[in-house]
Amino acid sequence: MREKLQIAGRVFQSRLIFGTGGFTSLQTMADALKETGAEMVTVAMRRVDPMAGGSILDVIDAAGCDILPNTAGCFTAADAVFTARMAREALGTEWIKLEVIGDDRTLLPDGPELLAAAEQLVDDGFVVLPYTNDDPILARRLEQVGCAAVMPLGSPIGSGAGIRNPYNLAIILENAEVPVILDAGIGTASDASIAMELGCDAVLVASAMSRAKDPVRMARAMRMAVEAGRLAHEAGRIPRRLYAEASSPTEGLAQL
Amino acid sequence: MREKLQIAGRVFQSRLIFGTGGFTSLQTMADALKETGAEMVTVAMRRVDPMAGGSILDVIDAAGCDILPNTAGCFTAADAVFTARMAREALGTEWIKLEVIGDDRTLLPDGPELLAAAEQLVDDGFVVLPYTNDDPILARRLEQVGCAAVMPLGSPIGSGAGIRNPYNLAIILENAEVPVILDAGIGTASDASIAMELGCDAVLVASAMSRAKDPVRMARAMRMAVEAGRLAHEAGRIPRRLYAEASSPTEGLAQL
Amino acid sequence: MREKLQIAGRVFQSRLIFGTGGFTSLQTMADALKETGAEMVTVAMRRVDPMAGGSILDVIDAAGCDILPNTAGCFTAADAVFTARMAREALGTEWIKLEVIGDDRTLLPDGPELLAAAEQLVDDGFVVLPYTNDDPILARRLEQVGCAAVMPLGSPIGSGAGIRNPYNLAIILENAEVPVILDAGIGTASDASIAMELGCDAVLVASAMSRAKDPVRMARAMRMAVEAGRLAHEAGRIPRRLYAEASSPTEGLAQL
Amino acid sequence: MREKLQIAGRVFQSRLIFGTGGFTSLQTMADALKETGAEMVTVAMRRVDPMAGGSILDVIDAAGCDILPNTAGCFTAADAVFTARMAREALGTEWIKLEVIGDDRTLLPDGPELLAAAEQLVDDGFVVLPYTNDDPILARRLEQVGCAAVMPLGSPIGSGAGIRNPYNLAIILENAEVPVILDAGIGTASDASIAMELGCDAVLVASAMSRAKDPVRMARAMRMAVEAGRLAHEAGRIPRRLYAEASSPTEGLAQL
Amino acid sequence: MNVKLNGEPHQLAAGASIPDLLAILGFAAGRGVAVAVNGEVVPRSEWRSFRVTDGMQIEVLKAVQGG
Amino acid sequence: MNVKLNGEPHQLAAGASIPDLLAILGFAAGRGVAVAVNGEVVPRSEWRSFRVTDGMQIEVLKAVQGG
Amino acid sequence: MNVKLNGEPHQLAAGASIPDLLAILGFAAGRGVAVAVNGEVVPRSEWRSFRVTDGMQIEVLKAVQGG
Amino acid sequence: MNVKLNGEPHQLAAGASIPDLLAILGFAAGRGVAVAVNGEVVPRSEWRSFRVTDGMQIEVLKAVQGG
Repeated sequence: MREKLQIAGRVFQSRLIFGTGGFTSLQTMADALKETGAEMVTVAMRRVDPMAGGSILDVIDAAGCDILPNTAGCFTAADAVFTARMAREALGTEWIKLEVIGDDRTLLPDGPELLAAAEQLVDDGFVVLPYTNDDPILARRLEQVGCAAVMPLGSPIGSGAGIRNPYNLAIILENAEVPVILDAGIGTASDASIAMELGCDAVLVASAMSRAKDPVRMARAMRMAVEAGRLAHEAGRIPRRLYAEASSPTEGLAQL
Repeated sequence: MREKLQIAGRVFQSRLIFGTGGFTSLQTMADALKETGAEMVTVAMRRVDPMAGGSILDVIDAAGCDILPNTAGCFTAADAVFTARMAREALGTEWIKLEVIGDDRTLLPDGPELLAAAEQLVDDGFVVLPYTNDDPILARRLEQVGCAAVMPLGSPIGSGAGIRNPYNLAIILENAEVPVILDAGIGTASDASIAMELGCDAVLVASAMSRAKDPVRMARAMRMAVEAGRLAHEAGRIPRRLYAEASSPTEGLAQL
Repeated sequence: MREKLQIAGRVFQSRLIFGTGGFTSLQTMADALKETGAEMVTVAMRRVDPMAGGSILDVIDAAGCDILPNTAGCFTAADAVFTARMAREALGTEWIKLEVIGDDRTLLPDGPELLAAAEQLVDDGFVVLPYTNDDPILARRLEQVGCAAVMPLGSPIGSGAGIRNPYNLAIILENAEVPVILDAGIGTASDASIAMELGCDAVLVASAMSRAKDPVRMARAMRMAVEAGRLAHEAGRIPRRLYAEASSPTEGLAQL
Repeated sequence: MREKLQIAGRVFQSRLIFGTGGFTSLQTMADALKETGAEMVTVAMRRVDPMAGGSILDVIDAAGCDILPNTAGCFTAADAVFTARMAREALGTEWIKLEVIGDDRTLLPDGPELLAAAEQLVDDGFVVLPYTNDDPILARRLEQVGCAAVMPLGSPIGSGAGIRNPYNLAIILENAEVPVILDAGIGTASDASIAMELGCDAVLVASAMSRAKDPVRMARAMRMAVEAGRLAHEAGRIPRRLYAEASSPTEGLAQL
Repeated sequence: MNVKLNGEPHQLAAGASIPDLLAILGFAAGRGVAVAVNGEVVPRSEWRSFRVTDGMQIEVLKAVQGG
Repeated sequence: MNVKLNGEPHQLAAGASIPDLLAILGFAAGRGVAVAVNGEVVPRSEWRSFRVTDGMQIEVLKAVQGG
Repeated sequence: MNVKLNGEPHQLAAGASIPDLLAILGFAAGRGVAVAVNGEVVPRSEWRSFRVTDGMQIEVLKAVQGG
Repeated sequence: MNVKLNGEPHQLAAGASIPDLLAILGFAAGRGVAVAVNGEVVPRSEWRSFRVTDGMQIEVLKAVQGG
């Protein structure tokens, strides 16, 4: 029996969380979503636009996925808390992917603001999944204030740079008692496998699919990469060596 | 329509070549082989041992796979040519995975001996797949003497160190006109994905499966990792950036 | 004319700041200090111990160096502020290397506590040099509250793991308007060179010298490595290429 | 007493060998040479050009350096042997830096041709220093045929990509009984330090200096980097750890 | 009376309710949207009874692609 | 009277001053040390006039290798 | 007569054939094996007719796990 | 007679010696150069005595920046 992903008591078959940013059409997004087999989809909150056609909610409902609103674009704890409350009212879920960023160019989390927002939202009854730095101390403090998971980055959002500091991630993984979900930085399939091999409980993927030349094909790659990485983690890899380790018998060689 | 792997005119559905070294039982090997979906299996040649029970050939036949004999354990061109001829006689195939190594500790190829053996075997009508260094010049010379593919290493056999010099591999891939099969060094699933993402046509995996704590589970991981890496290669990954690239709309933010 | 290091209006000839932790004797420390040519030396504050022989202050005075007290061992802003005030009273300097760590095993900075302490100490008239994470957002916030420099880590204190995330460091360097001093993680000479080549204004070295087999020799290596790295940074390195760039004339070759 | 570099019985104070390619003027080259403190300078052989002004020999003589002719530009053993003999006749030295490359784009060594040329030149009484791949087997075979040193590359000539496969270099260093000189690939000071820290006996530097924005300053950086790396190698670095190692006393902390 | 609706000035008849505002935005149904007045969320249950008054800052948000 | 000096209990005669405490620690001169009472730094200028009273928590710190 | 069979000395009756050797090794069928005499492969088609003579070095190889 | 000198055709008077060739190239002194005729090095000691004949391929090399 393989262990399943559990967040705040909810069980997931899939360890891939689907990010919706960057898809050029809802149809492409829907096709990609189908390929990933994801069960949870994150969305941003913005002002209603009378011009905007189509509803992302219909797509997510049709796919039978849970919705995970996020606070993308918020720079302060106050903005993030307000946005989370609006999302709860609009979408009828206490779950929130909490993002509080420090600037527009790096989109990196602002630790102190993030921690303050997490604390308020937990008190307010939210199931908080914070997008955080690869900072083991911040990750633990987020866990201590009651976050349901921690979502450290591999590298900046959309950078496609993979996991720049696997050591920090390893330290977070060694010490976390809530699920660790790699968020941001995945650029291609092997990045997702590496995250899972390191022991992450899940990964969130958006730009790597939505901005790939063929988003639907990359979505399929991601589903397999997450599964491959998880299986490899469970299977127990061989150690790394400087020298070789013969895979052929050293006995029974012919003599000329 | 996705392009298939073709070596010497033979078409393969699977891009994973199965190495048999290191499995603790034929049953485990058979189960792992089934999981990988491999269509070609490599075997070594050794003196018959009246005591040895079970036949690896039965397992490979039962799995409906092609057999690819190798010259593992040979240190000179002469040994390798002799072993290849014995394999052809014993197994009725012209295909040979050519290995000529330089020492027991690194099991690294001996370039000059390898090139000499390849030349003789091609003249002798063999379909030669040489296990070679990650040396772009040697790879081209092997191609020039008529090898059907080149099999550069990622790192020493059984080291599980992955692809230590992806730059050399990239140069080989840019210039090769025969299939490039990564041989040796794969330690876990993501290593196989990375090889495929770089553009390799296939990978050979042995120790990473046979010596894993759970060989059958790792075999399944490898099948998915190879497929994920190939799909990602076809799908066209996003570029790597130092900074972020927003995945959320920068318009329509609420004002508090 | 080469630009000199300036912190809070004070000019330094040397770009190496000397950490005193881990030396097995004051004599070895004094010899190492001499080799580095450092002009600033950091010290911790602890309860006076009637048994302890020798005074580190005498060694630093004899070497003609400035003293930079630190708050090593503090886990809260309150502890750090108290320790900084005690240091100012004991040593008669407003300069403080601010450390507020999150736990004993990683010794990584606690961002929110660090920021709170920095703010109080700046208000209290201190020249604050905070030991911080490789977090570009936290670095900017520390600069905004008036820190005289930022001291991002390369990797955990004493880990000798070098600069684990040069990308974050590059982002900090691109955006900082105060000196950036690499603190923690240097394991050997090349780590110090790399930090300077990336554009750091200075490096702090302690364990890499004090725990080396030959601390005095390593101290000399560090002095040269910092200077070499700085010179290379000023000299403007060649770009990295995948392929070669001939260094020999391609004309005038002999014809056999 | 520090051990000195010895090649074929000749003792060198400096562990930097000076490559002359790419300098835009003999004067700049002369100034850079002075900064490096190098004692051996390598030159290529080309057809005399009546138009060419100035003599590189005068510069090298004036600097009191030994001359090390090379066979840059040769693609076959025959070309290289001919060029070596011409160099011996022209310059009156048996020393030859042997280069036999496989193509113009990578300038990577052609192993089999290189080995053949080395064998002939050793028989012909030359002191052979072969520019080779980072291939431990080829390095050993070159040593076995009597080369006075081996000169593995870090990465392609002029690529400035540093040491792409430090593992292969480590294996070469563990097994070599002749001096190992890193040749090709150095891009900046830290690359030279890393080579020396790994245990190389010397490094050859050309393009990293000659093509730097400020060649003379980079030359000075290289001298210090080589010395820093060597000192660090001798001093015995601390081990790399995942976690921290406190450099401050954990006793005697104040209690608030 | 004048209000700011998602940053844009609008003239409304006195006594307008939240559904009236949503109609303006073409979201009469109001599925999947949330409304805040002067920074405070107005629960869906109060939409009909809530009376918009002069000078109010109203935000109407919905889920979109992002994150 | 009883005080805690760097975490250790000490008995002192009434009216003891900071220099008296430093003497106990063998730091009469007090060069390079700082003193805090109940978490507040006592400036060197007040050492002579300051009177230690029963139950005080006193910390005396100095510079050591570290960091 | 005496031969070396896979490195081991064996005594054989005169006129032994390859199948006789294989029988010794318990591989009468000889499926998936190859035979070399003094470094030269003996094609399966010649196994019956081939006569082993005194002092021959015989190698009999088969496929095993490896590589 | 006609020779190829460093790849260029040259007309020479019969009986020309190596120094004559070097003069053509402006290297009368010939310091730091080596000469090969038809792929064979001509030792400096034989330069004066060596006679160039029709059709010879002559290479004259010197040290330059490179490598």
